[in-house]
This record gives sequence, structure tokens and C-alpha cells, in this order.
Amino acid sequence: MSLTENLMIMVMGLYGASVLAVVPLRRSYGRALRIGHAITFLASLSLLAFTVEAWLRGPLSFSWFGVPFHVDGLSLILCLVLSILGMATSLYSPSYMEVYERLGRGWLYVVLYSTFMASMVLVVTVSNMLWFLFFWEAMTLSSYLLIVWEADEESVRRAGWRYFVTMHLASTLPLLLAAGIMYSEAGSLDFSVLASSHLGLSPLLYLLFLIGFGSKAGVFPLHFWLPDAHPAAPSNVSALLSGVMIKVAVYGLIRSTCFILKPSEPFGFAVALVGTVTLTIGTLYALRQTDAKRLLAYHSVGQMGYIWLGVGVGIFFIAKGGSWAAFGVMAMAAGLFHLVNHALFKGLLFLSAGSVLYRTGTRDLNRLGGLGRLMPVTALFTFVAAMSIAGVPPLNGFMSKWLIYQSTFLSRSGWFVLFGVFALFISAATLASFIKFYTAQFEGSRGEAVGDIREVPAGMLAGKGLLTSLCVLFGVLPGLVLPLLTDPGSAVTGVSVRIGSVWSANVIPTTGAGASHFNPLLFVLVLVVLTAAALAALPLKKSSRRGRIWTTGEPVPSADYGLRAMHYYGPFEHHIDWLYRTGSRVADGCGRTVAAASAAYIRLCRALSDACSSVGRAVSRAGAGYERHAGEEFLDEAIVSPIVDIIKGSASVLEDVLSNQRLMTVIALAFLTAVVVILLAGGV
Amino acid sequence: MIEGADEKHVREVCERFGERIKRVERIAQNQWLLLVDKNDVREVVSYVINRKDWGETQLSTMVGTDERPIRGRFSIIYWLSLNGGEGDVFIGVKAYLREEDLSYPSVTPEHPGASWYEREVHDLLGIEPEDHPDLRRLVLPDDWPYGVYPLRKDFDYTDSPRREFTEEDKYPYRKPPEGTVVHPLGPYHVALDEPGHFRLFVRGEEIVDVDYRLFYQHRGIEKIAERRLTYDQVNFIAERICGICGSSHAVAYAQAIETAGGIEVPERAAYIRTVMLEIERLHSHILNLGLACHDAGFDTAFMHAFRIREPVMWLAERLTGNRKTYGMVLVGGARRDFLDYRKGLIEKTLKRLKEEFREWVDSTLSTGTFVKRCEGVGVLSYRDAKRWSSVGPWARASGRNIDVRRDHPYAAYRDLDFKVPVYREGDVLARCMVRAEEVFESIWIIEQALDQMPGGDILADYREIPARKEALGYVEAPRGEDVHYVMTGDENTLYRWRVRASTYNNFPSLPDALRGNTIADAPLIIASMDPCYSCTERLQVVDVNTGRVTVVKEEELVRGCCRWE
Amino acid sequence: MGVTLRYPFVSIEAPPEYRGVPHIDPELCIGCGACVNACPPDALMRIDDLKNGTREIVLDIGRCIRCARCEEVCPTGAVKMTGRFEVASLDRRDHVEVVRLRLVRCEACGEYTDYTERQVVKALQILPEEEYDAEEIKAYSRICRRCRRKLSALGAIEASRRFAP
Amino acid sequence: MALWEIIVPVSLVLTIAPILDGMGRKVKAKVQMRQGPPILQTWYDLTSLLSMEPILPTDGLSFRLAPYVALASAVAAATVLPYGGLSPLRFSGDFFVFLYVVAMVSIAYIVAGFSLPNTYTNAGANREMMMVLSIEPVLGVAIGILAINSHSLCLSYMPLHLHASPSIFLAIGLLAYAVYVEGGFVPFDAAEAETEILEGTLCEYSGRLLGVFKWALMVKRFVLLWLLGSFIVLPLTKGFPGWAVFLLQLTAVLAIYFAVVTVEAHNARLRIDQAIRMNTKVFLASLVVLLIASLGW
Repeated sequence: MSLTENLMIMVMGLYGASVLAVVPLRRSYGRALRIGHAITFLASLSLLAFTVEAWLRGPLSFSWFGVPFHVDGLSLILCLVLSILGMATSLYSPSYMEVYERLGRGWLYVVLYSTFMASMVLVVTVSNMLWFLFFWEAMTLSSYLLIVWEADEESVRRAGWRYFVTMHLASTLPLLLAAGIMYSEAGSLDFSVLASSHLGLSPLLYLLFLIGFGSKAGVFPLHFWLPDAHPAAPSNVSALLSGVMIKVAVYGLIRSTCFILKPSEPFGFAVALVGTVTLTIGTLYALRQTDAKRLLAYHSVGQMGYIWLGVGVGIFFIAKGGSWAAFGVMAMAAGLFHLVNHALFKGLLFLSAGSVLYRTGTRDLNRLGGLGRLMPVTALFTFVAAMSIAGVPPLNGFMSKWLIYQSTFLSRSGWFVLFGVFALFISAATLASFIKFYTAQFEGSRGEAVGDIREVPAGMLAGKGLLTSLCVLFGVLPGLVLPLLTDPGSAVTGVSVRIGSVWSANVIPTTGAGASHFNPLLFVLVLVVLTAAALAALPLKKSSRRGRIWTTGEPVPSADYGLRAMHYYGPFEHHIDWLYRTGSRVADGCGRTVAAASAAYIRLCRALSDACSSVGRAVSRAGAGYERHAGEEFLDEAIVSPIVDIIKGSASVLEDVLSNQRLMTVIALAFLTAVVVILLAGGV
Repeated sequence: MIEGADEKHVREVCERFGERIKRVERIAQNQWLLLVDKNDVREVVSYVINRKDWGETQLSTMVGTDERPIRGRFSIIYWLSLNGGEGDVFIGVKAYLREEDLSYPSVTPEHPGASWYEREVHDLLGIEPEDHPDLRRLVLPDDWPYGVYPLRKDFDYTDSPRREFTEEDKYPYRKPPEGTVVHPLGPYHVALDEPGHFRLFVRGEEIVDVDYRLFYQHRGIEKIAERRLTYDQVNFIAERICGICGSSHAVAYAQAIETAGGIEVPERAAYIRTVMLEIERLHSHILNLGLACHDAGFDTAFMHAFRIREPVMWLAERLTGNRKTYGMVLVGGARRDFLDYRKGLIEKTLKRLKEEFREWVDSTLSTGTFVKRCEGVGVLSYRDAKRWSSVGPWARASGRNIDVRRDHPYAAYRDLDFKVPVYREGDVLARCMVRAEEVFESIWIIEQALDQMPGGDILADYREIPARKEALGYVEAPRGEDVHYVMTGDENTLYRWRVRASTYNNFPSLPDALRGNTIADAPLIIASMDPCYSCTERLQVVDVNTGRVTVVKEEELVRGCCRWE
Repeated sequence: MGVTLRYPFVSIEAPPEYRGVPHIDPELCIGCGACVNACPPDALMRIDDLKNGTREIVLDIGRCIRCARCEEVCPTGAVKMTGRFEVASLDRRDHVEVVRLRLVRCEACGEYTDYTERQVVKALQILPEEEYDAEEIKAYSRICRRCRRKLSALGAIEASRRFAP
Repeated sequence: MALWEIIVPVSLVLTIAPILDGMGRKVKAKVQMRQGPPILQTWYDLTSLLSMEPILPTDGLSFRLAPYVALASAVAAATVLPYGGLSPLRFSGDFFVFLYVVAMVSIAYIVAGFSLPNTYTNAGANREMMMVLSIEPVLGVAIGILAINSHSLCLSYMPLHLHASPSIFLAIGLLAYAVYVEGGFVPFDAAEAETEILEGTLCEYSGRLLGVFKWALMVKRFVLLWLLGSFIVLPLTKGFPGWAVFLLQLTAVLAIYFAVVTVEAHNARLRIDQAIRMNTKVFLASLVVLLIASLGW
């Protein structure tokens, strides 16, 4: 076994170890978190090592226990993101999770966290459709359980339920169908077999993948679950959801449509179109949010649009081939660069929102303000993240957006230019939104929810600091990651693109029209020198007199003076009110569809359940306690209740193991079992 | 029928209330005074105001007087006027209040337009209107002691009491409604020509509600006139109530005294007064139109408006000896005659003005961006205009067909022909249109007056005016009806002088026009009312910042009066 | 073409009707104080110094409102409105004009009276001679009010003695 | 690249921008039939402001640094523009760099405006942001058409490689409109409206900080005008010597500025919602132009 493979084993081993380590610590919340996350930090570190090692060695395949794995550039991009965010959240979480101490179950949280992380690592490395789906489902399930962590809140339960239903109806189901179709044509579900079996370019397959991965990625119009689900989770989990999980869908999209199927021009166009619509709608919706995490969640939708736009243009031009192939590679790299960058700054932003929540107990931007003086480091980190996502030079967001603009505006196609125009417009909207996000929290007068608070603990700062420094680093030296990012495109087309050396940091995408280059390092240098020169030539003395804020002569209490978050950009929001109205109608429609579908589903399941329950009740009445909850909208319960009823037979054992744990855990275990059962049945 | 009720409307009031009207007195050709019990005031006043078939009825002024030295009582008079062609009638509803019990039922719940008047007598005389919804201080500053009433006769005009006040004890502004923040406007704001404080409660750009605090510029004018000035001297104080409508106040005051003393004004003097008043209207309206442009960011139109206006100021300088229309009016007539060459000067100036102003109006109204800023902005509905007894172009733009010149002719207006422009839109544009049309009407009035001007004396002589005579003087100032009430005293001095500038009636309706607009429009809407703060706020000079109460000296008075220059 | 001027680098003439800063011609002023009585803002003051026998008519143009009432009431035309309008000054005293006049000294008691020499001259000028005995008036005018009253009283006593011994 | 190649244009921009403003004031005065201040008046004002100590309403860092960042950004934007044959910092994809660096001036203005609890500065920041938001699509379309036409996104390459077509003239018209709006000229000066919101963010600035900020805004205007001037002059002067091109650029900028000032003088300020509506209308119209361009006309 190679070093790379050993590192992979180590990663999985460490995640496993973290689970084993915390199970005995069921009574000690803090210790479970600290020990668990110490181990997951090591796991993430190993993953980073694995990524670097695998990148240096080139693609490799191996198999464990009959599960085939294949690691190439595309996988490594996701591994990189996973390892960085894994480290950041591992550093951040032990302190942050104190917020949820009242809920207990620290050990379970660590178990779920590790399962979630490990499942994502496995999703992006496995090379068999069946196992892909298995880990995909494990990822969905563990993330669901993390989202509903605060299950005593009605809104959280609803958000989680919505997520769960949408994922199964709009993600798992289409993917299962696609897998079925492919299996029926190729007779195998191995990626390599599928890729070489020249599947007919059935539009249906593309559509199924588009829906299946689109709903996970949260693109329009399948995004409606996301703004509910991401804020509902604890902030560190939100960072992972927005930072990584939805990116795994992009991975799936590229993997399935470029590697397994052939890149196709119409499909590429469709992806770019969906991306443009998504980035426009997601961000314009984000513009008027005043709940910090909801705002960020809508931006996840919007930024996902950028990624899809880049990837879509990439797929289009890769499919077009010829002299445009290199252009396509660069466009896809732009999308993937934005994927990496979004993981960094969105992770950071969620962690910042979490920090504010941790100290003030609120995420309502209207009630915050003036935190800059109290939490200066968090303020700085948030500012960097906000400027990154807004694409302000010299930060990483600017670099990836710049690449996306290059790949749209230079495409010589009216449509793609139009997409680029929207990307440019939305970049301004993102800026607007994040100026609100930053200033409403950290500037101005103290908000009503801000008491005497101080900076968050060092662990949380370290997690954020890691991401902040990478935001700057990737902005100034994009050459560090660009070779990795062009790899997937090159692998598909066989065209290699020249990237300037790391240190001169030239970004030289070879376009159809010729080279387009930019040297961020030099430009940053000029900017810094100019600012320094202005400060030196016209210095601001420390002794400058202090005055009061101008209230036009009649004193006004400062708490009443100054706009709140909800007042920002009123006229503009009013101007695009039609969009919001239409959007909410569409969202209502989608919500109703989901509700109707799930209600039907629940009825079906309940009928099954009733049939089974007579058997079940005969076996044991131990589970009677939770029948009370049957009226609630717990779809999972309805789905699994037949199985649960059977499992109730061994409920006494379970009751013993899970003593005072909530219903959710029972269901989780039951559902995992169910999935295994279903998959085994399918595999036979 | 009660004796003295010799006019249709007065008779109807008397018949309606019967015995409750204790006495009717006709104090002048068009002025009746009804004496009622203090508990009937509200009913009688609201009866007259709410008579829908009596045209544009309104509360013209309200006076509180300390009549203790004469009758041992305080008195209040609500002066109501009938407008809109219904007849030249002013009805005063008077009631006496004993010092032991100064409370009486407030009229404000029935007619909000009475709100300020009642707050003012509450501040200055200690009269207590019951059920008044908002009895916060209106006139007196924060550091004025409670229980000291400057307009009472036992308060000497040289006194300057003060009290220490704390943060909590300051003026109780309203709290911003849920979801809004405060956008303070003034007292120091580029778009305000004089100090005034508006608290706009805003939701971003949108104004949800408004609170305000005014009276930064009380100068004790009424008090000082009651104590140490003669009738002729008061004229010069009266015209300095305002920096723009000096003649209006001087004429209104002089007319009040002339009515009280039965002085015949020579016809030529009446014509001279008319011309002066119209010249004043010319420069005031052009100034206001220019300022509206300035507030809308249209500086070129602003500059040109001032360029066009300047010859009018030069004309005033040639006619009166002063750039303002000051120093022209005395009780009994006018001081300077229009000699022939001055007549020619007026004609020449007006000719040029008419051309230039027409050009200005055309080019300004064809500037799309400016019209966009004015159209549909700051709408004051007819109902609100009526509710607050609004006057002048502000009211005419909202559909109130009122104009003192036509409804209660004075000076030479009875002989002259003119139109009263009325618009129904109630927005800033309508107000601009009213003013623009009035400029042309004014030019037409002056042209007629010059043609018809009779010969003869310009100043009537008068000796002693009997004491305890009451009368109203009224003028349609550029901003609307100005009403002066006088009660004569001994030795040719005033016993009580109540000045009610037009802005006083318009101001309380401003929040209604502001609500629902944006902060961008607020200065424009305020300017379109053409507020004159120093007119409105006459009484006590108080330096709020240092908390020092200054006794009014004439030199401060002069300085404080000059509005534009 | 600009309509604005490069003021103050060009000088501006006020029109002839203009009421500018008032000025008292000390040659013509008789110190009667008619202007003082008419002045609404008390810009004119009359200050008698009975010890030294002087009267000061003080004009403070810092208080003046340019109403020209003083010009109207002045019996000798001493107060005139000028065309001057630039009054900015660094020294407050530049805004004050003082006319100092001599008061009449009572020939009877030697105290100063409350009227000036010039007032007497003026009064004598305007009195119609045919109605009064000029010499008597002249003599009377140089006696203060108190002495005059005393003289009248003494005269009355003398007269009564003459008729009712 | 020699150092002087950066220093010369930078000092040029810093010097000319206030003079240009002074000329604009003179032109405006003529329209208003006034004498107007001397052409160097803006410079006099600036020097006196720069020598004055500011009074700070807060000690927040963002408030104090904003003017400097704004000035540095505006000047940095100037370094990627072509001056005759010279472009100091030339990247082949520098249009968007230019755009974003110019936007940083606005960002500094907005962040500074929101950094205080003051509805005046907040309103200014709020309006500036909305103005940027609503004009960005128009700018994007203009750039898109220019890019389609010239196959490049390089500021010093694009003007020289434009092919005459109906859409290109319309695109330059759109660019002119966008520059006009971004420059904050009347009627699009809602963010710095004096009579309404006391010049927005600048309301709290004084002394040197105000001077630096005003300077930055003037440089920003100048840089935007120079961009527009370059797109008009450079395509017409291919093959001219560098100094001649530079002089023509300068003349074009002056001419454009005088035209802009004249338009300014004949308009009232639009309310922000009206400005947004207007920009949206122009954007919708610009989509037609984009269609024309993508058809190859």
C-alpha cells in the first residue's frame, strides 16, 4: 500500500477513533467535544497531507473491502476544501458548542460530525455509483441530524423536515433513477466501466443529474430548502453545510456529466443558465435578509450560482472543443476556484455569525451593532470575509470572479456575456449585502442585544484566522491552487493550460482570443504603496480633536440615530419587489408541492405502518411512548415506522443503550438500517 | 333675536345657541364678538367651523388676554372667519375665565387647528384647555420655570427667570414608532432657512411619522409692544416680525389700529399699500420658487430665480428706501408717495419681470427631472388642509378656495380685479404652480393699481384712540392670511397685540404632508410650505444652548428679524 | 455674461432714495430730542450732564433700523439719512455718533437747565414776535424751570399782596 | 517598467482632477450668469482643507482609513489606463480590475458612511450603494459589447481593436451613461446631496480627512472620464505619435466634462428610487444593444 493510501486509512481511522473515543464520554459534554474535535482536527490534517501527497503523485485507484476508490484532481479539490474546513471547524467547535450545552449529547454530536465528514470524504473518492449513493445518503442523513440538533425548536424541526423530504424526493430519487438507467445500459455501476461503455447521451440522464445534484447544491428552483436548513443548524455545522456539502454536489455534477457521461454543449449551457438564474435570485433574496445566518444561506445559493456559471461555461466550451477547449478548461477552473474560495469565506462568515451568536445570543442584525470595538479580531476577520465574497481586490473572491468574468465576457457569445453581466451586477448586490452584514453588526452604535461582551475564545479565533489567512493568500497568490483547479478540465480534454509560476502569480488563462493575464501581487503592491504614501504624506495626527456625532443641533439618543439592518437599500428592494413577490409565490408553490407529496407519502407509509404495527405491537409495546408524536410532521418517522415497529422487538435493548436519548436517535439508527436493507436488496 | 346680531351668519349662530350667547357686539364693519360661557366655547366654535354650507370657514386666530387689571378676569377669544365668497364676516367667540379656575373645554378635539393656539395660551398665560391631546410646551424653552407666565400683566418684560433642567426634564419628544429610527432635521440644516427641529421617524428613506419642536426664535415682540412703544413705533416692530412679509405685518397692524380707532385711511395711501403688498408677494414667491429648485438640486433655476428677483428688490429700494418693503406704512396711511418717475420705474421693472419670469417658469417646468421631484410629492389632502385651518398657497394648492384679498377686501383690493388660483392635487408641484400664477396676478394687480391710483393725501392724522377697543387687522401675506388682533390701552399704547402669521396655521399640517414621503423630499416639502419661522415665533428671546434668557433689546430684535439679509 | 459683480473690488452706489446710515449735522442740531422720542429701537439717546452743563445726543447705528423717523421729526433738518450702507468695522465706537451741546445756565440760581442754548435760539426764532414780548421771553428763557416756578409764585404772592393786603 | 511610468501619470491625475473641477465650476457659473470662482479655486479649497486638523466623530478605524483607501484606489485605477502610448500597469485583463478598484472608492465611501450611528451618513452610503447596484448592469453590457467587438478585456488593447459597427457606438453611449452615473453628476448625485442629506458620508468629515476624501472623489471622476475619453479618442488616432494621442485624450476629457457640467446645470437631482428606475430602463434598452452586438452588427 502506498503512502497515499495509508494516509487515507489514517483519515478514516481517525474519524472512527473520534467516534470510539467519545462514546464512553456520554456524561461529559465538554470533554467529549474537546477530545472528539482534537481527533477530528488530526483527521483533517491527515486529509490535507493526503491531498498534497495524492496531488504530487497523480491519480490513483485502490479498493477497500471491495469498495473501489479513485482519487484524481477533481476529488482532491474537494478533499482540500474538506480538510481546511475540517480543521477550522474542529478548532472552532469545542468552544462554540457551549451554546448548546443545555441539549447535552455532546458525544452524539461528535459521532454525527465525524460521520458527516467521513461520508463526504468517501463520496468524493469512491468510484462506484452504488457506493456513491450509499455515502451520499449517509451524508444527507448525518447532515439532517446535525441540522435538527436544536430539535426542541419548532422552526428547526420544520426546516430539517423540509430538507429531509427535498433531499429524498429531489436528490436521492433522481440519482437512484439515473443509477438504475445506467445500470440497465452498462450492467455495472463502476465509474470506469460506465465511462467506457459509451452510454447514449440521453437527455434524461443529464436532466436527472441536473436535478439530483442541483437540489443538493441548492440551485434555483430547488433552493427553497436551503435558506431554512442552513441557519437552523449550529453555526459550525452551517459552515460545513454551506462550505462543503453543497459543493459535493458540484463534484457529483462534474464527475457524472464530464467523466462518466460526455460533456455536452446544451447541458453546459443549461448549467450556466441555471447558475445565472440562481446567482441572481439567491443574491437578490439575500439582499433583504436581516437574520445573519439566513442572509448567509441565501448567499450560499447565490454563490453556488457563480460556481455553476463557471462550471457550465466550462462544460460548454470543453464540449465545443477545438481551440475553445483550453478556454473551457479555464472557465471550469474559474468555477472550481470559486468553489474553493466560497468554501473559505462562507465557512468563515458562518463561523463569524456563530461567534456573534455565541456572545450576544442573537443573529438578528437589527438588534446588533457596535461590536467592532468589543470584538476587534472577529470584526477584522468578518471584514476580510465580507470583502472576499464581495470580490474586492486583492482577496480571493476577486480572483475567482475575475476569472469567471474573463470566461464569460471573452466567450464572444451574447448569451454568456449576458450571464457575465448578471454576474457583475450580482457582485455589486453581494457587496451591498455584505456591507450590511458587516456594518450592521460591527459598526455604528451598540445594538440593543449587545451588552458588555468580549472577544470570543482563542480556539474560535484560530479556526477563523486559518480561513482568513487563506482568503488573503489565495487572493494574492492564486497560482498556488490554480494548477489543481485546471486539472479536471485538462483531464477531460487532454489540453493542458499554462499557469504562471506560483511566485510571480500570473493568472494566464489561454483563451480563444489570446492570453489574459493579471498579476495580483504587483497590483496589491501598488495599492498598498499608494495607501501608505497617502497616509505618510497627509498623516492623521493622534491628537485630532474628538467631536460628537452631528445631529443637526438637537440631541438625539444614539440608539435611535442610525439605520438598522432592515432599513438598508429600501428603495432598491422596493424596486425589485416584484421579484420577491414572484419568488415567494414560487417558493410557496414548491413548499406546497413538497408538503402534498410528503403528505401522500406519509399516508402511504402510515398505511404500511398500520399493517405492520399489529405485528409490531405483538412483539413489544415498549415503543408505545413515542406513538404520541405520530401526529407531528416527522416524515422520517412515517417512512421508517414499519421497520421501527419491527425493530421495537429489540427495543428493550435499544432503550437500555439509548436510555434518555430522544426519538431522533432511534429514528436515525433505524433509518440507517433501512437504507442498508434497501441497498442490499437493490444490490442483489 | 339678540341685539347686535344684524348679519345672517351671526344671526344663525345666535338662533342656534339662543340664551347661551350672552351678548353680541359688532366691533367693526365685519367683526362680531359673541360672549359665551367658557363651557360653551368648544360647541360654538366647532358649530361655525363645521358649517359645511358656509364655505371655507376657519379658525383665523385665537387670543388669550390677561384682563385682570380691567375686569379681574382672563379672557379668550376664538376668531373665526368665513371665506370663499360666503361673506365678509369675522366672528369672535369670547369667554371670560376666573383666575381661580383657568380651565375650559379645549376645542382641539373638535378642530385640530386650535391645537397650537391652546398650547400657546397654556404656555404664556397659564390657561388650561381640558382634553387637549398634546399639552407639551410649544413656545417656552426647556429652561423656563414652570408656573411663570410671561404674557400676564404682572410679569415685567425685563424679567428673565430660568431654571436648571436635567436630561429627563427636557422636552418630551415622542419615541420613534416600532421599526423606525430618528432622522433629525434642523435646527442647523442647510435646507432650513431658519432654525426649526423636525424629528422624522424614518424607515430607511421613508418617513413614517414626524415630531417637531419650534419657537427657537421668540423675540418678545408682543410683550414689548404692550409696554413701552407707541402706536407709531409698533409699526416698525411689526414689519420686522418677518424678513420677507414686512409690509404685510405692518399693514395688518395698522389696519387693526385704524379699525379700532375709526381712522379713515386716504384712498391714495390704500393704493400705495396695495402696491407694496403685491411687490412683496412678487419677491417672496420668486424667492420661494427658487428655493424649491435649490432643494431639489436644481441650482441653475435657483440662481436664475434670484437673478430675476433682484430687480424687484431694487424697485423696493427705490420706492421705500430699503431693499425690503420696510418703513412704508404708518397708522393712518403711508409715508412715501409714488412720484411719477417711480411709477415709470415700477412699470419698467414689471414689464421685464413678466417676460423673464414667464421664461423661467417655462424652462423650469420643462425640466423633467425637476417636475419628477415635485409631482405627487408631499401631498396635503383637502381634508387635512381644512382640518388644520391652513391658509395661503399651501391651502390653495390643496383645493381650499380662500384668499383674504377677495374674501375680506382691505386696502384697495375691492376695486381691483384678480384671479385666485386653486389646485386640487395638493403636491409640491401644485404649490409651485399656485405661486407662479400668483406672480402673474400680482403683476396684473400692480398694473391696475398704478392706472387707477387716485390723488390726494397719503397720511391721515389721528390723535387719541379710545382705550379698550378691540379689532382685527388682516392681510393676505405671500404665505397666506396674517391676522393681527389689538386691544387698545391708555395713552396711545397697546393693551394686547396678538400677531398670527400665516405659517402659524400652516405648520401643524406639515406632518400630514411629510408622512409617507422620503427624507429626500422632506426639505422640498418643508420649503414648499414656505415656512416663516420668525413670523410664527414672536415672543420671548431665549438662547437654548446657553440657557440664558435675554430680555429683548431692540438691537437683537433687528438682528433677529432679518431673515434673508 | 455674469450679472454678479466683483464686489467689493468694484464700488456700488446706492440709489438716491436709499435710507442708509443716519448722520446728525452737529451744526444744525439743537438737541431738542424729538428724534429720541420717535426712535422705535432706542438707537438715539439724550444724555444730560447737569454738572458740566452739557447735553449729548448719541446716535448708535448699531441699533438703528434705518426707519428714518428721526429724519421726519427733526425740526432743523439736522438728522439726515445718508446713502452709506457699508458699516462693517472692527471698532464698535465707529458706530456711534455724539453731538455735545451746551445747556442753558439759569441766571437765577446758577444751576443748569434741561434745555440747550440752541433750543432757546430756535424757540425765539420761531415764536411770532407780535404776540409776545420778546424781551420778557428772552429773559424768561434763561431761567430754569424751578426758578421760573419760584418767580411765578413770588409774582403771585406779590400780586395778591397788592390786591389783598 | 520604470518607476517614472507610474509616478508621472499618478501625479498628473492628482493635479489635474481639482483643476478640472474648478473649470466645471466656471462653466456652471457661466450657465447661471455668474462670475464664478477662479479656476484654481478647488485647489485653494483643497490645500486649505488639507492643512486643517479634522474633528473626529468617532475613533473607528474604518472611518479614519476610508479617505486614504479611497484616494489610493482612485489613483490605482488611474495606473491601468492608457495615456498616449503609455499604460503604466498594463494587464491583459485589466478592465475588471479597473472597475473593481474604482468601485473601492465607493466601498470606502459606503463603509465609512455606515460606520457611524448617523442617519445622514447612513443615507448617503445607502444611496451610493443603490446607485452602484443599479448602474452595474448597464456598465456590464457596455463592457460586454466592447469585449465581443474587440475580443479583449484589456483597457489599452480594446480601444485600438474596435471594429466600427452600430452596436459599438451604442455601447460607447452606454459607457458614457454609466460613467455619468458612476461619477455622481446631477441628476445622479443623490448620494452626496447637500440640501437633502448634508453630502451624505462627507457630512461627518472635516479638515484633512474631508480634503482627502474630496480629492479621491474628484480623481475618481477624472479617471472615469479618462476611460470614456480613451474609448472615444484612441480608436480614431491609431498611428498617431504618443504625445499627440495624449493631448487629444486630454482635450476629449475636457470636452466631455464641459458637456457633462452643462447637462448637470440643467437638471434637478433625481430621488434615489427615480434614479434606480431610470437606470433599469437604460439597462433594458441596453439588452437590445447587446442583442444587436451578438448578431454581429
